[in-house]
Amino acid sequence: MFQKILIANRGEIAMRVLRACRELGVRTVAVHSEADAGALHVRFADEAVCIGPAPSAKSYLNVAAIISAAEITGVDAIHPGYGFLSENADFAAVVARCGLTFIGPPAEAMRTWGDKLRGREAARRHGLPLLPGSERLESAEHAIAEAERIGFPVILKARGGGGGRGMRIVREASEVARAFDSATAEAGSAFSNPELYLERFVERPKHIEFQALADRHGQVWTLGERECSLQRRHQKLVEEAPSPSLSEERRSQMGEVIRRALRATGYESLGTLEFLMDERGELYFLEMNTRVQVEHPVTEMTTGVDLVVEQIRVASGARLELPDTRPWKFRGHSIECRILAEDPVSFAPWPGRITEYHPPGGAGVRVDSGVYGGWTVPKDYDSLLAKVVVHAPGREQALGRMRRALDELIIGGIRTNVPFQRRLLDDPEVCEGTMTTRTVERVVRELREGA
Amino acid sequence: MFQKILIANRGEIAMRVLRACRELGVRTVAVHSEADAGALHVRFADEAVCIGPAPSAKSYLNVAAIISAAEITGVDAIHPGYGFLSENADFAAVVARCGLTFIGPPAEAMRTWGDKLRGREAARRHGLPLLPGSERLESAEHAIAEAERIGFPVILKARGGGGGRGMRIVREASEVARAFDSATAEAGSAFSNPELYLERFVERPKHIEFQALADRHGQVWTLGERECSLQRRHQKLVEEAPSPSLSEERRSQMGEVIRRALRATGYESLGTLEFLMDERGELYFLEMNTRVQVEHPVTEMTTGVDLVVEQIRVASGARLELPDTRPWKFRGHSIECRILAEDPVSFAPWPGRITEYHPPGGAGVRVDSGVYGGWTVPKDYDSLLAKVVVHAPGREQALGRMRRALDELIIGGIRTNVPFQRRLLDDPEVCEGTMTTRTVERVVRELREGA
Amino acid sequence: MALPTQELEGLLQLLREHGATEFEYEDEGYRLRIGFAGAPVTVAAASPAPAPAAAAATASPEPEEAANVVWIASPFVGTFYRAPSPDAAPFVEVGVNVRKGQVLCIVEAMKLMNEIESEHAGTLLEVLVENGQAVEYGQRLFKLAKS
Amino acid sequence: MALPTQELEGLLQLLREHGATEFEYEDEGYRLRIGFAGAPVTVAAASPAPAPAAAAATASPEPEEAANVVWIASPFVGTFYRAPSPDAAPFVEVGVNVRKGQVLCIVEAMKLMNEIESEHAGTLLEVLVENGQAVEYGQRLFKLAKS
Repeated sequence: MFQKILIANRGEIAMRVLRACRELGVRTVAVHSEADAGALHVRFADEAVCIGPAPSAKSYLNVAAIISAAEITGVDAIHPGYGFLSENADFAAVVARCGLTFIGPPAEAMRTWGDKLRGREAARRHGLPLLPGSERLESAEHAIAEAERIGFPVILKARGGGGGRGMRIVREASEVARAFDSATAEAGSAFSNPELYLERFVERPKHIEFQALADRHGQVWTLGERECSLQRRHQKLVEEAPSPSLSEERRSQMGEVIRRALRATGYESLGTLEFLMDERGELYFLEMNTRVQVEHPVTEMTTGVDLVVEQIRVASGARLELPDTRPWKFRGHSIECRILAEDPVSFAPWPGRITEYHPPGGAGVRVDSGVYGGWTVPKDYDSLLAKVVVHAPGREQALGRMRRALDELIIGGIRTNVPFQRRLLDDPEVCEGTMTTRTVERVVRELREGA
Repeated sequence: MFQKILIANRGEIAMRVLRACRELGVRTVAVHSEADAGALHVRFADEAVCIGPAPSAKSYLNVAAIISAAEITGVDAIHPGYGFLSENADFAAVVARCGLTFIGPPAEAMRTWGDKLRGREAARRHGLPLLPGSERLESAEHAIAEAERIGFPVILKARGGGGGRGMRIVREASEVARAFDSATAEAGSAFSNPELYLERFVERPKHIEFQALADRHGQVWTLGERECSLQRRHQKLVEEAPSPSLSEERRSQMGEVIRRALRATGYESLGTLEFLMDERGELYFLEMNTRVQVEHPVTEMTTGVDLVVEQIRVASGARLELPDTRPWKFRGHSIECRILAEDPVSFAPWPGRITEYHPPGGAGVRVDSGVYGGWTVPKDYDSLLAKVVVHAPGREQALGRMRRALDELIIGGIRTNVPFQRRLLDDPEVCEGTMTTRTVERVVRELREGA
Repeated sequence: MALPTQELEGLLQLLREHGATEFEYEDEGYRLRIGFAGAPVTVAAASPAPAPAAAAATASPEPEEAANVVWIASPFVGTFYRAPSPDAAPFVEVGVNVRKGQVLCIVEAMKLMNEIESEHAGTLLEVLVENGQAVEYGQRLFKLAKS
Repeated sequence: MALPTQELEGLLQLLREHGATEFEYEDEGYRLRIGFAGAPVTVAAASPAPAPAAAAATASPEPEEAANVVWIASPFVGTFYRAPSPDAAPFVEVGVNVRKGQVLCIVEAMKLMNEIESEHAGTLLEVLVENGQAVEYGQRLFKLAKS
């Protein structure tokens, strides 16, 4: 096991990693920007090093400063958390070249699975289901032919990038030509690459992701799925495990396919495979995240496995302790709500001084937070303050527990999205488990219209 | 299910019951003394009624005031928590006569099992093991004969009362006569009843208790045991489940005996059967508590059952949802530390204003607390501020998790026993699981001697 | 700018004579604040001020009241009645003089009608609770001007 | 700007005579605040002050310093060296005058020796870090009297 780990992150995930280290008996080094000098992870770490000014590019994304901090403190491993440098294969390579362990997959595995196109190619090769789609579209006529083969609606996408640019949803053949032309132009100017492809478009998808964990001895665990359909602008708000829309049979079948694919590519560390679920319950692979996810606690609560502790253990070369052929024993239902510093109506970020902080407690409630009363939330980073996670025997009890937990949570001095989260928990789609990635959008519209 | 429940208690257990009610969709009425006007349970309850001045006798033990509060708020049930009126059969009877439900066993069951002597008699009748002991001792000669039959050491006890008075530990026959005479005199003056009996004396016992839960349809669950050997002056400090000293076989065998006994006596609601374990691992029934225990969370964390929710459900007439013949599925290991407002060296109570309060969080940590930053702990009640409870796959991980949780806990402005608890967690007997009810006494001695 | 040095002198002297520890004054954009040694600059700790309890809290002291004002509080939890029976006249009305020991109302608790007597002689200034309303321990029922 | 130095003198004297610990004055956009020693008006927010972080924190400003005192801080995380090589003499010693742009030390980061130049001309008052010591971003290395 490592002697000392540098945590190259901030906020609640830095605290999360720090706790895992403490429990493993590993010493910790926090790094922080000037804006985070008083942050919780800095206060609880064994050592702390200021690595730069407030902007992330000069601190939490500053590879040279982080490596220097690792050198002067004499750590033997770096945990990247999520975001920042966590999916940067070059960073992982630098860490390895410096003789330190990057707590994550090898750089090569990050390049394979972390890259959207290469990841999809690997998925296809290893039998993971993909959305029906085309190769590169040669012309508008080609696009019509492919769309008719796949079936409408379809979505045109730019090969060179994402973020909605170069994307067009097309519902019938007569619309294809115009969409093809405008998307080609947009992709060309946005990514210097006008190439397009198309895929089946799912109107009301669910977001389902599977948690995997692999050691370097060829063992792979799959720890069930999470449903993260409640998103606003691709930002997840509420996550749960298990998904109310997945059968036990489907879960174990997908687990087997995933374990086979990861073993075949020699994957190691934590990995999350994201899928889109269509209205008929079919799953299609989207992409893989090669680091710990924000929403990992719902898997921890239903499996009893400490994912960050295991991630650190496998990075140190340890073996997973159960055979990967054993189906996991799940227990109960878990839900996570992300508590953000933002206006609950306009969703504008709302940094500032937290005058009061009183987290919920009691049975089945876990809080992962990076804040405390008296601390000022900096304006420089994302707005995640805390995650409230509940566990209960069933989904309905878990929803009830989350409602009472949010009612207990007190964060004074700034605005938070708690009222919005509380509203989501009462939405009929959420209560019935039929929510999709379109649900939040509808709820926001209803609120604005005063419904 | 009830519509509205009055919680006739304060502090963390009032919050515990309040949370269960919230999750069941039941409205809550807090009662409080003048000293508790700003207490957490008062702030979170749907309604609150001041029932008297600070002294418990005039508020939390004031039956008339509590019944009046129930009447003016229109509740249909009263939850007594622990302590105060929770084991007062007369109170339970008054509640019933007023047409309200007492959330606990029927008064008659409280009288049977709650009374030390009648409880032992019931236990004997229903096959629960008791410490070998005598009937009433007629004379010093009779005492010697009985002691030799049972085997030394033995303990002489007064039939009329407890609290250490009239008790004598005797290790050989030559000491019996003198001990008999002095204990007889002491018992006579303390309890106006000089009668003595004797029992085998266990030098280094463990305290083991079994959690039971029965509905009024004749079903009885046993939910495993808790070990509560770490006590200071009969005050439990640390509790855990399962006990490191009990085999699975013994657990299920005891469970069966207990279920049979409780079914035979028509018991209903939560109940805890306390046992003494001798050096050879034999268990002897001591007494039964007919209410929720402070340490119930460790059972909740290892079984996934919400004991207070189930207690309320069975009080409303609902059936337990699993057959009582099914052996319980336990998971992992859970430990609870009681956080007290007291000096960690002298153990003097330390009420006062809490200037800062930051509870631990993260994976596998539960906090049940009745305090918040800025609140003044009144001097009028017991010193329990909060319970930190952890859950982990195994005992060693649970100990590690508790250490890091206590290192994270911040309670400023008053003194707490956290440093003492932290010291206990490093004690070799505690780490090995061989602690007895004498362990804390030794640790205190070592600390005083600067060991 | 003109520092109010001269005006200050008199003010400072006055404040010290009266043992003031703090002084604040504001008037149309003008603001003055003075602190003296020993002034306890108490600062409210960050404390949860959660969902306010629904029930009426015990009335807080009103420091501005005249010295001879007293309150009669409920000695127990129960239901407040102004009259001995639904049809009867109230025991007392605002404005009357009450004797020490005079019955002011009834608080019903556990089916018992408890007559509440005045602890003071004086003039009844206000009845603070509606007939038939539930009252908690220590809740103020009447306001009296002690005579 | 014109500091009301003269008027202030009288005010200060007055306030001191009267043992004031704090003075605030505001008038049409003009604002004045004076605090006196021994009046710790610190307002600690209720914040967790847990296990103190082991590493050196960035030095906090010292309000009492003369106006011409400046600090040279480390522009990155690394190891501080006073001399170009182990055997060489230090770049600078306390008491010398340094030019703007003169090399004061080396901070080694990622195997690179980075020469740190003075941002000001002045007299070196103090070297705040030991040779070979690890430094974090923004950590003060030298204290200078600007000339």
